[in-house]
Amino acid sequence: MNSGIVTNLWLIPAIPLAASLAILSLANSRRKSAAALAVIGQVAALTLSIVAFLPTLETPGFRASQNFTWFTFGEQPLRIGWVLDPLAAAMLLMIALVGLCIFVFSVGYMADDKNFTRFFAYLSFFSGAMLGVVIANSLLLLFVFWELVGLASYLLIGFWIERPSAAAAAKKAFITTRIGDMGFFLGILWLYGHSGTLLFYDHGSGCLESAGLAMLGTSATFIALLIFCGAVGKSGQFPLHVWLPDAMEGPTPVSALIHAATMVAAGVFLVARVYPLFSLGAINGVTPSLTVVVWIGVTTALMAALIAIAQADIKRILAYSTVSQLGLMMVSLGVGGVAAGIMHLLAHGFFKALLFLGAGSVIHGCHHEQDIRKMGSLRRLMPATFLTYAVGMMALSGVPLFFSGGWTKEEILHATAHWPKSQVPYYLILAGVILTALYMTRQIIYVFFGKPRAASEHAHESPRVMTMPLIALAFCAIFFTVVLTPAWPWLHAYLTGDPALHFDSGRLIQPVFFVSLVLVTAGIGLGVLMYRRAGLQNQHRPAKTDPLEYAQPTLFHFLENKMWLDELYDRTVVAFAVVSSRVSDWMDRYFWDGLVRAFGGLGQLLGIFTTDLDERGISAGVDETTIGTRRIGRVVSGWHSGQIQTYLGAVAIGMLALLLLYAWLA
Amino acid sequence: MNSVAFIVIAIFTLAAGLAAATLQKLMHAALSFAVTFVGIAAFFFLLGAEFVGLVQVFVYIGAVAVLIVFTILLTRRDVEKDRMFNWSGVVIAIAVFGGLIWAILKTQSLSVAAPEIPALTVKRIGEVLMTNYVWPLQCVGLLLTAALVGALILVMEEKQ
Amino acid sequence: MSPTLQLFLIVSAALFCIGLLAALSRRHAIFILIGIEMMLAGANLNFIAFWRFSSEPHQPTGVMIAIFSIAIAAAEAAVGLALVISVYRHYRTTNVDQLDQLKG
Amino acid sequence: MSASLDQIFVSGKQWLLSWLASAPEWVIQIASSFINIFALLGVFLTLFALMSVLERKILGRIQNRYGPNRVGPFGLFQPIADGIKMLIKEDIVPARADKIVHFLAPVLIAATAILALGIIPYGRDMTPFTIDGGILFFFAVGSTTELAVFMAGWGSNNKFSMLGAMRAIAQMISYELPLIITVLPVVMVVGSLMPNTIVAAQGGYALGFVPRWFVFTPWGATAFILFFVSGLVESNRTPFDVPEGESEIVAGHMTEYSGFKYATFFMAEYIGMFAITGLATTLFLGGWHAPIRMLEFIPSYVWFFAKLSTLLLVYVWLRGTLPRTRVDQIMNFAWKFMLPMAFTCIVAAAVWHYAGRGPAGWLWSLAVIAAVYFTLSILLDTRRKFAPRTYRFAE
Repeated sequence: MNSGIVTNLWLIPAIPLAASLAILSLANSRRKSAAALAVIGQVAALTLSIVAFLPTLETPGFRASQNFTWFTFGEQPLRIGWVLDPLAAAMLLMIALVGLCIFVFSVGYMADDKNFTRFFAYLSFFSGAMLGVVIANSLLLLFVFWELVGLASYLLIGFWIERPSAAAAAKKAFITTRIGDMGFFLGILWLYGHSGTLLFYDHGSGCLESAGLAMLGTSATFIALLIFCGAVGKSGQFPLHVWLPDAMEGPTPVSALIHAATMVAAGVFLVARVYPLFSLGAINGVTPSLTVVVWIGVTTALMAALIAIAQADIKRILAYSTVSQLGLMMVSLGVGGVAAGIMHLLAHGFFKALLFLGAGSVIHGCHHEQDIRKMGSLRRLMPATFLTYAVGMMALSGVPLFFSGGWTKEEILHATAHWPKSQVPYYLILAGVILTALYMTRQIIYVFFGKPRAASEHAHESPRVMTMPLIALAFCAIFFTVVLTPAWPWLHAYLTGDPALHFDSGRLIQPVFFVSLVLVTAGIGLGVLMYRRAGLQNQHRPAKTDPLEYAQPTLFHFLENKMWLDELYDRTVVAFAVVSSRVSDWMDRYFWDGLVRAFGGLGQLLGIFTTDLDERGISAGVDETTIGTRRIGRVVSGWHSGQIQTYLGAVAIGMLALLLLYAWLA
Repeated sequence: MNSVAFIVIAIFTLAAGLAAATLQKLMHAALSFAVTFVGIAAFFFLLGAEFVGLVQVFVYIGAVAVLIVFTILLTRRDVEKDRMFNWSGVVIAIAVFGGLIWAILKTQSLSVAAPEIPALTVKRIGEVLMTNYVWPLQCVGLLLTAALVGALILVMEEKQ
Repeated sequence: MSPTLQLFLIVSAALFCIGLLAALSRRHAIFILIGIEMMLAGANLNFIAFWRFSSEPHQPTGVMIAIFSIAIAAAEAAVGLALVISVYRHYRTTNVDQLDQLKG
Repeated sequence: MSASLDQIFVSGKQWLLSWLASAPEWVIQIASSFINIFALLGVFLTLFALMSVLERKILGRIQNRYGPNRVGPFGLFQPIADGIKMLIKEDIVPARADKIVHFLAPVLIAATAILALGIIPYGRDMTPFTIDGGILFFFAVGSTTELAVFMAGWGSNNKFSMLGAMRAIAQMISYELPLIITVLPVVMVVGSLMPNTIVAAQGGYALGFVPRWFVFTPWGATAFILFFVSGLVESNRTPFDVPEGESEIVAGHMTEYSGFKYATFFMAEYIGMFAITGLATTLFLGGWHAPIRMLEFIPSYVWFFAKLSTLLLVYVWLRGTLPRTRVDQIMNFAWKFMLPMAFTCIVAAAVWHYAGRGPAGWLWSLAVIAAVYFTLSILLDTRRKFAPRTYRFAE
């Protein structure tokens, strides 16, 4: 009894993908058609997403899937399908909406680029693939779209292919995530081996339903961890986070869409999607796999927040902030707050896209300067950008009450505080919250306050097509709050399928609210204290010394260089690869080559014998034949007059001769 | 079948054919060629293969004859009249004709009268063409496409 | 009295030989094409006549072959005439006697 | 009463044939054919005469002047006067002309034009010659016209004649493709090449009042318009009259003809026009079927000729309205627009058939046609082609 939208859910990813193909087939000069096609495709996807959202609103805990056989190998039918439940519907809506804002923004941001049409083709392609990830009801289908998303990310990071750094970043992103995907794929194989199905929900026999889970037993832990590898890679979790900051080489709308709002969220989404695997056999809500998730998340969150403090590139700060927030979401999932994690994911999608687009607007306004130390005083020159950016900053820092980020962060804190296994993550996350507020304050002060410096003297406000999406996203970031508060936890109820939902103002203020308030105030206050002078000094020149660098140069350099992790990987993983390839090279050159040479020598010896035989015995006979043939040829070539009618006559005579021969024989 | 019609058509066709083969002016020969094919189409009508007759007129008069006259027009600077005549060809042609006639007359089983047959409708031809002969049909389609492209490329002006 | 198969065959043999005559004895390339077309038409007449006089007239094999042969003849005429034109462009002649560069 | 009025011509012919009831079979057949031929010639030569004077009068009205109004009532006897003038003119044959070809061209062109009329059903049971492949016959005969035009051009041994003939043949060959291909959807849907069957298939009413004429389906309407335009080109009418544009090449392939031969060409052109509009009526406008059930008492042939006259009126109207197109525009239009659209009609008809021939099929085929139409209009981008004109002068 699937409703029409479930049967036709495939249209949502198919429309942007088709739009992408259509754009690719356009000529390079047809910019307007390309942009129009992409935006129309996205609007269509958004409309369908809203249509898909409606049935999940009506029935709490709605879940419907549509499965069919893709192909059969041997006797095993491989089935794929799509599923519609609150998780998918909410993600669809968020991705389509944020995507639309970013598409519109890109029309302005990329206006001068010569590969404008290609850009929109890639964007549409990405959007389609990401929507596909969300609706997939089969681990295999999810993996396919997952890889398509990876491909789109690769293409877009390396969009300015003529820059060597962009090409290198694209390669790095692709290879690093591939390491995680290897684990993911192994997990898929293992799961298939045990349960015989890759469908999530299949009327009771899917791998996430009780019957399928029962077949897994203890191996569920390992499968979950392998799948988590994929999530680690895609969501930039420690130790595979190194690609995400480098991915900022792509155009800023790409960073906003892929590396902040949607694609990196795919890892979190994946964990949430296969959560039953992680929580199988949980005692008091704790399983080994979930514990791993928590610790990885905590490490990532804290480490990235620390690094962000010492960065100077406006996009890199946001990139590390993204890594940190993703870590936070992982923690939330790990401690059992699935709904909280997803809520934070959705809220984060809006305000991080907002921040990135704001950064894009700043970069656009400052003539492609990305160093925050060269900016300043932009609040007067770019008021719309400043206001929306400030909203995004507040939401990210977790300022309570009016900003969506505050409430979701509170939920996560609440969930983490009640983790039975250890209290350490809770305190580490509290530190992370302070750090977040700190580095965001630092960034805002550098960019928007103080005196104008080198890059910001001739800054200008961005065109309407770029500010409108910013304003739209800012509204989302604020009004999203309405469905998040504990007083009326509509989104929480929606995600968990809890029908009992009523308004209770008494729940609005909880102990953790004050903790959060204190922490954020502390972070922002500390930031203002530390950096209030930074913005004022060195007019017309880049701010030279960071206050933290001044106070703790060693620590600052440690953080500025990303805790030397890239270098560590260079010395260990890359070095190992280089050494092993040298060894293989040596083997190839000397050992295998020697064998080949030995055989070759044998062949040469044989050749010497046969040559002798050939020259003496066979050649003489062949020579005679050749001479004879040449003589005959000379005679026959005389008949070959080149006159077509002679040939035709010969054919006719031949035909007559055949006729006579036949008559004579018959 | 009417023997009067047969005789009239045969004389008409063969006379036009001979004219096409022997007339001096190329254009006259080409037009006689068209007339010959009208005659052959008439034979097809007489034999009850109306569809083939119509196709014959359509293809030969409408397309091939026009092509030929166009070619004559385009190569006009050359000889408009072709006086040279190769008598050895005549001898060979007559010899082949003699051989064929001898073979036809010698075969006794050929002097049969036509049986009564049901009319061959276009529908029937269409059915057969789309079932038993569908692959030859596709091949002919491919061949015609190839010929079209090939002819175009051959005649295209080479760019300086 | 109605004509027998033999008469049709004689007519088609005559057509064939007239075509052969045109193809063999005329010097202009277009005559060769005309001759070939006539030979093909003679063969077609044969096919149709054999179908008409066969004992299984519900199988229109002869008609089918005639239709295909008309299609092929059309293709041949198109390519042949294109060749004549391009030869004329290169050598300024359509006299086949002068086109003998492929002699042995 | 109305039934007997409907069949009045059929019964008249049978009455005539009953005089020969005792004659052998073949005599009756030949007599029947002759009656058909004379009836056809009588009707269409009268129509030609009427048409020629009416065209001049309508054109006159369009150009705000009186047409011919001196000979007979309202100038209706003008064609007789014209005929007499043509007949007594001197018949000039150029000295260097190819005399045989020059003579045969008008004969051939008139013969083929009249032959094509033979297969059209003019009313219920009123098809002069019922041939299994009637539509194919029409086109086979029609394609012979090109040869006749060429003969006229070549035989005159005149540059204007030859150029005119080349132009005529080029555009006729180009538009013959869309002309034939637009007929294919009708043939596909009906499943027959016989005009009678095609007309019969268009009888009856959908929803009780819309006649089942093919012009009322999306593919039929598109095919009809394409067919009509191709028909305009095939009969060398404005706006596609470059082969005989007076201001450019005198009278095209007819330049060297005078007197009765010229009249023959003129007549052949009009008869060709009648044939092509008659076929359009048969294929798309329901032939002799009445448009409304209530009007079915009016005899079928009246309906046929009413539709024919309407189409002819449109021909005249177009001639009075549109300017002449350039040769390259005509060719581009044929190959880049008409041909793809014609193929689309086939697809649309197939879609219509497989979607059940109902409203759903109607909408689907409309969607197919609209999609191709808009794609073509984007791809062709005519605005760019109509950039300010540049002139090149002889160097």
